Amino acid sequence: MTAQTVTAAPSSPSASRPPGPWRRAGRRLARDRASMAALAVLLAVTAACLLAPFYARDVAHTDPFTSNVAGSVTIDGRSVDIMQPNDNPLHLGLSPIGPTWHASADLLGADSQGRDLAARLLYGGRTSLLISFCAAALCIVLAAMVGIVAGYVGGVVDAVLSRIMDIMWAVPVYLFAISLSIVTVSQGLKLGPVTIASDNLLIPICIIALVYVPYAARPVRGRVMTLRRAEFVTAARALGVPDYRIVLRDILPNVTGTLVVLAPLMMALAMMAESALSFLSIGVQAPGASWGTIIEDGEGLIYTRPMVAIAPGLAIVVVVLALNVLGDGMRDALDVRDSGRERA
Amino acid sequence: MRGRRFSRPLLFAGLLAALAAMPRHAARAQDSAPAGSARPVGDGQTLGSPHRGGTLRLTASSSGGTLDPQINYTSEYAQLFTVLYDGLLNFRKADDRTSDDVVPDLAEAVPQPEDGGRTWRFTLRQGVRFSTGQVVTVADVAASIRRLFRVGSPTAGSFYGAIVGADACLRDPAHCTLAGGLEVDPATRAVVFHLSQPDAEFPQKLAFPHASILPADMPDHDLGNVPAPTTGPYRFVSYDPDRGAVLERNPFFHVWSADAQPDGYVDYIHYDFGLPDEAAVTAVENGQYDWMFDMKPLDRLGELGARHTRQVHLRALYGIYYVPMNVNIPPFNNRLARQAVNRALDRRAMTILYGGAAVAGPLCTMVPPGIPGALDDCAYTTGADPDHPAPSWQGADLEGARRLVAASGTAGQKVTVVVQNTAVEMSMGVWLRNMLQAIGYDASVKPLSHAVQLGYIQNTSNHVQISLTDWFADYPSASNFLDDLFGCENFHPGTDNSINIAGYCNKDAQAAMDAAKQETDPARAAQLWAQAGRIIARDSPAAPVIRINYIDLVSSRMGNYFYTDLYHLIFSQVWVR
Amino acid sequence: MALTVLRRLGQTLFVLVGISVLVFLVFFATPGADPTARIAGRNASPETMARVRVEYGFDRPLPVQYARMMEKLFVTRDLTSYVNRGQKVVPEILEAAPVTLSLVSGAAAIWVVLSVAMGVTAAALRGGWVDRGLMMLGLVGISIPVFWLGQVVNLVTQSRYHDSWLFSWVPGLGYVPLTEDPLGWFRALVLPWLTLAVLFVGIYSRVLRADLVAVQSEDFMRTARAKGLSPARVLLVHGLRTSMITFVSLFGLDFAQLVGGGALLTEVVFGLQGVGRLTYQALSNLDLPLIMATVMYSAVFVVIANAVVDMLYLILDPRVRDGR
Amino acid sequence: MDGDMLLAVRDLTVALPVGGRLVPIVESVSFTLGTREILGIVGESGSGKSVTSLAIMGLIDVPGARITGSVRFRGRELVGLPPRAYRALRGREIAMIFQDPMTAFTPVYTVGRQIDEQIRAHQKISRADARARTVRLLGDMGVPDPERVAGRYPHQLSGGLRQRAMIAMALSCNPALLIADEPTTALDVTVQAQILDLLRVLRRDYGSSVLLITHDMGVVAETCDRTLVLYSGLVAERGPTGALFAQPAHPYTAALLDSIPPLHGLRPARLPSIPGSPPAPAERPAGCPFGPRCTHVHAACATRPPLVACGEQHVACVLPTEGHPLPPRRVPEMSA
Repeated sequence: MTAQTVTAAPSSPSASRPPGPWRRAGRRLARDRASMAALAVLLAVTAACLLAPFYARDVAHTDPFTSNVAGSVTIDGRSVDIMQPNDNPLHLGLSPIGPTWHASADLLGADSQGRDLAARLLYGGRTSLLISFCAAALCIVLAAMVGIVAGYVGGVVDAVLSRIMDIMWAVPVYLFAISLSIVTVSQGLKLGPVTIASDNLLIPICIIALVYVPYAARPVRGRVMTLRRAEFVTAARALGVPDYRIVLRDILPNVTGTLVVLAPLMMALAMMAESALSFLSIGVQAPGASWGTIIEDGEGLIYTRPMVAIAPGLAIVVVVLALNVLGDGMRDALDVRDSGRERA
Repeated sequence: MRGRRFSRPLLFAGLLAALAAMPRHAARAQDSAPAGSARPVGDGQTLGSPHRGGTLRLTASSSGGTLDPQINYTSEYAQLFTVLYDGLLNFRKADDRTSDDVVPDLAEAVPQPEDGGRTWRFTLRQGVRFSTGQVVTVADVAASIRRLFRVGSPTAGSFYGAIVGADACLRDPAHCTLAGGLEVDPATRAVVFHLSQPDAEFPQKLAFPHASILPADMPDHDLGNVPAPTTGPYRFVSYDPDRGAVLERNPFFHVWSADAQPDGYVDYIHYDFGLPDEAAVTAVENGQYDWMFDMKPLDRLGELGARHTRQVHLRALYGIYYVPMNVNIPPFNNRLARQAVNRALDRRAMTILYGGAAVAGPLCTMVPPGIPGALDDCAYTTGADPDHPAPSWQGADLEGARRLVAASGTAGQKVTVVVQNTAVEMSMGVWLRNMLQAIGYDASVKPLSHAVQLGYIQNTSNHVQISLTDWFADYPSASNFLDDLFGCENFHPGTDNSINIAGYCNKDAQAAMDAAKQETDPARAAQLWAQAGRIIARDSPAAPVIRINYIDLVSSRMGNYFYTDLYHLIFSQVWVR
Repeated sequence: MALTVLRRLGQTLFVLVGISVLVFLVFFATPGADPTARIAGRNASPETMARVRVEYGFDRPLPVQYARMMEKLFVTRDLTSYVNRGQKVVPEILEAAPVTLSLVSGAAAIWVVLSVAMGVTAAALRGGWVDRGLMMLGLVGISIPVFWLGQVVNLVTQSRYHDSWLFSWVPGLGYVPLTEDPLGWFRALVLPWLTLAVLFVGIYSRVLRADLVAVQSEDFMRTARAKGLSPARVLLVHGLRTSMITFVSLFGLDFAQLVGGGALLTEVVFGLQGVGRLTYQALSNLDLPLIMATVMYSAVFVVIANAVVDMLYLILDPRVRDGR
Repeated sequence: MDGDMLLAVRDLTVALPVGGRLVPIVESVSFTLGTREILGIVGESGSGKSVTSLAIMGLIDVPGARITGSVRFRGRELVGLPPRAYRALRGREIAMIFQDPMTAFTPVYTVGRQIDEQIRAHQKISRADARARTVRLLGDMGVPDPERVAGRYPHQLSGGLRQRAMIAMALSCNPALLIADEPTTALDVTVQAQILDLLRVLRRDYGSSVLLITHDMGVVAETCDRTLVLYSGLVAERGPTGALFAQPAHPYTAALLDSIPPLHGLRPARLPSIPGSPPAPAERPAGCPFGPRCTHVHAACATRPPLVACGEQHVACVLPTEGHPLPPRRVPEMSA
């Protein structure tokens, strides 16, 4: 945590662009042990999730998307039913097999449809990571556009955009996302000639990106407004440099720091939002899996097989925590003050 | 959490029935009491019983909508209304199969049909009073039947549309008179119905809660949260849809027929709303409530079976899950394709997905066993076909199904299964998708909100090919499964209310069903239903999946568990002391 | 002043009309949303359907329907649900509001107290292991999905360890009205409070610590120390009091969002029939009257809460009072 | 000689951690301050003036900072004094006035309340008594309508009034030593003069010694008895103001004096300024720190020159010992 001493030292004038700020930031980040650990965790989780097909096919020998309620697995040479009738006088209820701790046979147990939890966890991670990454990226691109336009053009455009942002800001984020999801989840999305099916991952990606735009756009707009008043921009405008070039050459590079710092935080937010939507069964649609849908599956088994809900939840906590730590480290390394705050 | 936590709006009344396979628990106390004697309150047949008195505490996660017994179509309130309101006829309150039978309630007897089933003549009992003290008169009866149309009861057309003059009432409810269809005579207390066509099931329909008799001065609109005066052993003290209902003894009640409306044991009934199912299970286990309405969460079943065995009651229902296939669009406009699905369906897996053999069983015919006219064999299983049915379902025949798909020439087509997004139905839907994939289709599953799905799959403009849904009988008759679900008159293209989801219409089957509906001889009617059932099974417009059981959980202090096929636990017949 | 109030009222009205029209149009554009068949009941005859259509006014043009719905919602207040026939939606919301308010207020009290304690401690011991530990704890809190935490809490307190002395006091899920049984109210809500507060404790303690550290380098903090005040007094009376201005504005925003329905995940997991859950239920049932009512409630509440925050601002920051 | 001095600073070195290692910001600074004396500490920004004053106040709280040497106040050693004892001293015996009165007051409290707070921190008196004294002090500082001013928030007051209130606060406990860190920089010229007048009056009425920190030689000339010139954290020269102004012994002092705009007469078209900028503490050269900017730099400057007596002053330059002292300046009208 070098941050404290850095902030306590006389602040360096940040208006001028010192040579190689990115490299310096990178070096500072590399020195931060917490950030490096977080990065390592993220890479490890991503790698594991990318290997999901390999695990399912060659280790667990199952298809995690096919229900296997009538199947059985072999543990230590014994064949065990995946769905086990409860041992009670009324024969009420069935429970899926619990954790076996055998990688070849339902390592973490099975879910209510008899599917291998460990394999689903890896596949679910792919979806969750993909959605949160894409949503964060899309959100930041949108936010950059909105923030730059509002901040640079100002006037009526800024007023209108800010008002819209205010309204979006006033609606609870999750309620907003849920409303959009419920409308789109039943019939997909029709955008002119293009129809996006309801089980397409683009839908949760777009929704999550959209609802978080105000959170990311606000700091960008603030930064652009300060930059617009900065000398080099005023000078460029006085010299008659066209606006798009000013934006591309002077504004954009200067807000990149803000955007880059936002990236891991937005990804963390997106992952939380995705899991919440999927938990309410309006995010990723069956038979697809994400960590949120697995938690949702597990809710029905929470009393008998809590592992089904706990494992994906832990995965979310670990990844989101790593993203937050990384975001913190990047903020310190790049010395960006006013970036969006974490919220849910 | 899907629909399971929020009890879904039970618009589709589960008036449910049971196979009385279970042994009876206790002798019925009221058998020993003299029936039909007109005595003041407190003089009911339970008087003197050591079990009389106390407060029965019930819980449900939410209220069941309007309190108007002529409009409400939920099993939650039908169960409550059965100890509050009476019709001319009623289903017998008996803890065995005889609870399927129609018995006289406010009428003195179940009439013999006259005029080939077109005329039904009743005599109103004397001396029955509403909870306001008013005597029940034939004018109240006439007004109540007319009110069915005036308030637009959901069954006004489907159940009572055969009454002469009903057409005019349906067209112009405000001026409904039923002239020519309903005649009453205050002097003889006669109530006479004239039907435009014979209806063998008219008594069942009059026993249905929508035909409850209310005072003639009830307004011509939905009563909403205002309770109507009752005739049964209890009446409302208060009602709040967000909190619950409190019932007390009806001081004007006396026992006129212990079969139709016996006296109650408990003095008070408190019905609380708002407790979610998981919490309700815990509360009943701990004795804070005596009974819960909602479905018992699947992952609590093991705990219930192991630790509360004596508090759990399992009864079969006349309720099924089935897979309707749209016979008008590809690929299921091809009979071979539909038969293939029927053949490939692994009903054992579906049973497991629903919660195991204790709560469901494989179902091979559209009419569940136990109902007159149900087929007792299975055409779609390994080693069988419609011409050589097996005695029961043996197992799924994937190979045969693949051959049928190949023969139909529909292999490789895109198929979308539309299911509700509740946990159980989603898992079944995913399973169906995998099955369709396995027999040669390019399948996907489309989950819809539970509020929307049933309307969505009915509407032909949504082009739903195949879906999954459930169905419960209003009263135990094959008509509830065959005519309702496959009758030509129940196919309304382009609307959300077209319960013939498959869009199936077969001349021969329809003829058999029409004949059966008018046949007043039960044995002959059953034959006709079986005949229609066989035609439908061969055409396979839908694949039956499972039949389901009712799981009841009661507190350890509750005695005399008393279950009827249609209304389940009878609140007036249990003990809490 | 009057002008400000008028302007705010105007804005509120604009937002309300905008949102309600949007909700209305989206609803009628959603396939399967037509409530007629659901109101009429299963297998209703076409005549019954037609009757319901007339009774509920679905045969009228959309603007008329919209106006009628608004009138029923705000003027006669007898708008009824499309799903539970006869269920009036306004009382339903009035019933749900105290639940949400209880949940959010309690959680807010917890998160304010805890986050102030954590933030101040961390700032006072900045750079040390306590600081790092507390901030990492906060980050963990931020990273836990609230619905999952709720599930785990339920698993532990309702099932696994319910019979142990530690959790035997935990009542079943659900809400107990404060007026009926204050102790029961407290017991029913204390776990939901803590669960909901975890995230915000994380956010607020981190924000507060950052603010306090930033304020530490302000000239007036140096002045305060130069006056010979104790470090605690400097930190609390001068530092914390100044940082409270940002803290309160964040708090107002979050509180409003939560009371406006943002706490739905907690409500869902703990079976609390609050506004958020009601909204979610209305949405998933596609029950337009209830959606409309809850959305309006939420919007109104957020606007009111924003106004309250502005007023608090005036009290907290003399500079704002003078319009600077 | 230090014994009867109010404040005696000896070899004060303040090292702060920068980029992972300790860098001396102020190095071996020594000076003394007598009762009722005004000592000016002059230097460019970054020369260590403020750090020196903060070190005396014990207000350097950067984690890992190291302060060595000795600061004796009334014969009592302040370096290493326990925080509690230091606190009792601060505000009561040593008070400080800060550069920008706008930011030096906590914005959310009234000025009066902040002055009351200091009084009550050191004396057990009632709220009302404290307020009465506050109002009196404000009046003494020439604040019109002091009662009303005491009830106002900092942002509601003009810069001059704020600085008067700040001085009132500093004097509220009759401190023996007042450290004024650039008290006039943020103010406009007329108010500046008033505030300096006030400081001079203070010495008379309150008997306080003043450590005046400034970058403005003009202010020093007008106000201070003695002057200490800091350059890059090191003492360049110190001595009586008159002598130092008349014949600066250090080339840096001379350069600073050349850069003062004349108070009277014609302003030159362009003030001479010192080329280059002072080295950052971490990059301070091993020899004379001013060497790189000095016109007189030569081989001997490669080793750091010790502080030597030169006339009435002490100077850290090799020129006087080498026998080439700087020539006296001709500034006839200046009198201090």
